[in-house]
Amino acid sequence: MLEELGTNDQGDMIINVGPQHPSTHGVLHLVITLHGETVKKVEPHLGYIHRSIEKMSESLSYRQFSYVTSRMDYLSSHINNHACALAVEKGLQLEIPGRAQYIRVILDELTRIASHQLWWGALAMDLGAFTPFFYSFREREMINEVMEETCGARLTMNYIVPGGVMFDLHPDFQKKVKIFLAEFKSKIHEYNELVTGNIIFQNRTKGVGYISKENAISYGMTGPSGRGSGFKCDVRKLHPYELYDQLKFEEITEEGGDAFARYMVRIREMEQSMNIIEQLIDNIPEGDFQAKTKAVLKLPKGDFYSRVETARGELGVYIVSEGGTTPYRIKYRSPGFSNLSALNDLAVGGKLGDLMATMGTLDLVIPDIDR
Amino acid sequence: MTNEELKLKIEELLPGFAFEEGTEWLTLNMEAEGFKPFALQLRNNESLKFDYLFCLTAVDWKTHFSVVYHLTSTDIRHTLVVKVKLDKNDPAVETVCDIWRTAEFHEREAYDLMGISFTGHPDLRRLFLEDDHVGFPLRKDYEDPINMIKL
Amino acid sequence: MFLKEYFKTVYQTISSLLTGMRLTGYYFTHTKEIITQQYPETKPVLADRFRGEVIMPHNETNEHRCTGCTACELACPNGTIKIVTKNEINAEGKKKKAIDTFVYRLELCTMCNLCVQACPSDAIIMSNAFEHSVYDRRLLTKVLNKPGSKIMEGVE
Amino acid sequence: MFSLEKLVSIIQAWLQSTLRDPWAYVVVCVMVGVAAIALFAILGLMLVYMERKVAAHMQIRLGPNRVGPMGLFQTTADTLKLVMKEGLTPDGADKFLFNLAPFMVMIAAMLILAPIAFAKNFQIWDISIGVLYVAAVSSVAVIGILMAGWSSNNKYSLLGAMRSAAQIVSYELSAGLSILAIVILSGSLKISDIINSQADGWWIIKGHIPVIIAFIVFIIAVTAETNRAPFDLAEAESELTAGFHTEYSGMKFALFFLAEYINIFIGCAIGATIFLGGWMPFHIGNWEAFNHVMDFIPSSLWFIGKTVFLIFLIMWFRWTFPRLRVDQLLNLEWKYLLPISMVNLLVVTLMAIMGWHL
Repeated sequence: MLEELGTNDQGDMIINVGPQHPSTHGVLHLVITLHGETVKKVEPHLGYIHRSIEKMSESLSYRQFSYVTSRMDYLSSHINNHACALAVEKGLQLEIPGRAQYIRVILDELTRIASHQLWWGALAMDLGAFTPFFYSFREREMINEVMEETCGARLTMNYIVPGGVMFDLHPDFQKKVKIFLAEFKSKIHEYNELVTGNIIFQNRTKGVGYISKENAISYGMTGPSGRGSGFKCDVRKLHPYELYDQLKFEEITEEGGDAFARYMVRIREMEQSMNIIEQLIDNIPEGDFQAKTKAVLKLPKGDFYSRVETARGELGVYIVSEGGTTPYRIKYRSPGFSNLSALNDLAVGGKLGDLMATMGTLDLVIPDIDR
Repeated sequence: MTNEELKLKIEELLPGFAFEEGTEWLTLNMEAEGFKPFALQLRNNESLKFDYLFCLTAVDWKTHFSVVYHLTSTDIRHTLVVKVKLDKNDPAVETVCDIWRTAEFHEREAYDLMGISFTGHPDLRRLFLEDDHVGFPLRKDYEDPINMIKL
Repeated sequence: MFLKEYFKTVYQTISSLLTGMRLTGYYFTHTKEIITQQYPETKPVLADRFRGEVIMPHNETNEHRCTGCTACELACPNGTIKIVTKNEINAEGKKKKAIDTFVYRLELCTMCNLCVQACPSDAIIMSNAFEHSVYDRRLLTKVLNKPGSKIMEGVE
Repeated sequence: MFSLEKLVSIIQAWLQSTLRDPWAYVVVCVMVGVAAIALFAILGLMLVYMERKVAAHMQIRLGPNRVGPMGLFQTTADTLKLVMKEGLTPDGADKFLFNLAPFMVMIAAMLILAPIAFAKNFQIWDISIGVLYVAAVSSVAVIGILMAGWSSNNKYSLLGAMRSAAQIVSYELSAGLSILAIVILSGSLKISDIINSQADGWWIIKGHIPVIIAFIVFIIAVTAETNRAPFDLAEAESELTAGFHTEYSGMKFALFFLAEYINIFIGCAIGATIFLGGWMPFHIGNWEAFNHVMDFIPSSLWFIGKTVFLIFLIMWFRWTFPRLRVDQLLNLEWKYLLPISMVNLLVVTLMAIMGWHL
């Protein structure tokens, strides 16, 4: 009876947030127990956008399966494709040309910036400020145009293929990226003026959604969310792939462990990504953009695991191969899934408004969680 | 720590495991029995300290199931892959979600899609599918005539 | 001491709020910064590589380059392409395989470009068209080879 | 020169000459009622249009520009759409209260219209306790919001309504206290007296720093009382989807929407009247020539101009700031605004006693 009324025996309200809710950014369904305005329990219900990508991939060839991953974390679709390509290349023991490596890394970092820009706007919207969303989209549009010109799509690229990249760079690529860098550098102060420095924003995020380093590791929180708690988990530093071991960049960590720390990690990470692109953009070597591969790829028997750092954290692609043309089993270790599992710990004890700030700074992308 | 050193270390501490050859990370195979104490050792031993479970995968091998744990230590920076072999008819293994809390969701996912029951899990329900769903979609013998996945 | 802190907080609050208002005020008064595109009137200029849909180019004499080898059909992850072949007798009296219909189902296509990459004779390309909305989903199933079209001379 | 005052007196003279006394009053009442409702409709449409344009330009967009010249008829088209929509009543709702609530909010908003002076001698009812009346009636709106939230049988609505009640009751205090500062200075509760006391300069200018502080507190309180961002916790679309009006649709929703804008207009009109001199032109001490030029601008334009300026200010807040959390909202009131306005009131009283304000 009490369940029917949406309350429990302690007089708490049980509320369904989602699957259609403005701040769940998709079809996440949270059942939250509220005591007044205070959150007592958060229970995620998943599966509203589960497409069974892992099962589908079992019937797709090694060239085909990576395009589906663009639809996982659609904001860093490039990096997802990259992870798949890396896993396949690991299996084939393929050396990819230097030019392709440069292109991949530059595009990865552009994707990371674009993703963080969107996150910034969406977070501000979660907290009730609409205007930042439009400012962030203005700059993101420039990245999208670069992507469109070189990769042929704006969101779901499928540009990185096993062995290299699909096409060569567009002739205007370097020029456009430099214009973007200059433009974004002159605009990033607006981000700080409008949101970072704003006293209301700081009050809304400081001390909210706290998680300690030990818990962050235990929950497997990676990416900016984990680094906000001081967990050094940047795959680019720990297990460098492609060119990352030759690049000079800083692994951003903050000790705060709260929503504001996670926010600052992302803001500072955008600057580091720009720094990486600047190191590479003038030095792209000439040469092939794709290694010679057979028309039909066959991976040897065994299992292959590749890890990359997406905009949300560590993405793992685990391929179990039986030696055929299709994977026997594929597992995607998606960053959002592990980050979400910590949500209950982060949100309990806070107010309802804090839950939105917490979810916003975890940067959840629901198709990434559901896969 | 390199794979060789890690292998020696584990053999010294917890002897009697079968290691796989030629893998990127040190991989060991074991049966479901005695997995929990072994996992506890991995987590708590001062010289191993595997505190970060970054992937948990269930694989259907038709003859048996296996659960693959990818573990790493954020302190010592070594990685270990543990493959636990499970029975075909009654795939069950003890939960590790009290050791690594991230396993809570990953185990629910494995239960939901592969039908592996993790004994001792506090909240082992379906995660993605409805509670009354029949069958485990990621199993190789699963067929759903309505929602065809194969082309 | 307490009062000093109190007033400091008040001052910081007000100044941080005014900074934000200055920025939005700037954009309010500078209408040249507006980035709105009036869509149906001004069409966006898309990049050459933009993938909108698969098309099969035909030349002036209604000839295409498709040999009907079904490489694209095999490469497609979604079953978007279906090729129906027929046997044609060419000028020398030999039997030759040729396409009858090249069925392309736009509603299944994810624009992944794998079919174009797989094509050995460059018969299909991606076009820039992006305005695909129709009132009847049957219109999304297209036949790419034009009626009465032939394979180009010299394409094997 | 055109002025609303002349128009009123012409109509009145004509009515009194053609009709007998009680009938003349009846006709006047009907005319005033029709005018008030028409004003509401027009104000609502114009303010929604203004908000959308202001928001758009701050967000580097164009805003409505398709329906009519510069999109002027966009809001009319929206209203038409809302009128044609089905008015749903959720299952399990308290039907009577559910349907009554939007009208309560609307009526509360309408009542405050009475003592507002739109121009010189153009006022529906110059009640002797004008300011007190405004303060009293403006808190009635919260009953409508509570009704809406409770009767919807929806937890989001209920939460929104509870938040709104806590918020309006709290901010009523500092709004009242800051108005009281001017009442002390002008020595009257009557709106026309307050305006006339500003003939030689608006209170915000001749009242020195205390009145400026009172003005800032008042603007913040008005923003909070009208449930506008950054204090829009009652609606808080990212937390409560739409707060107290989640379940409303069609014309009933439109009434809530309209009432929000009317409340902004009224809040800003009161602010303009009390702090910025209402319809009183901008006068500086004894600069006769300058004051004469200022007098040439119709008094209604002065009033509208000041009010629109304040409305723009409130819109500017909305499109710049993130939302506060519910406990921070109450902290702001009880820890900052209330102590400040109380101390401020003391200073103002001292000022009034010593006669420093002239």
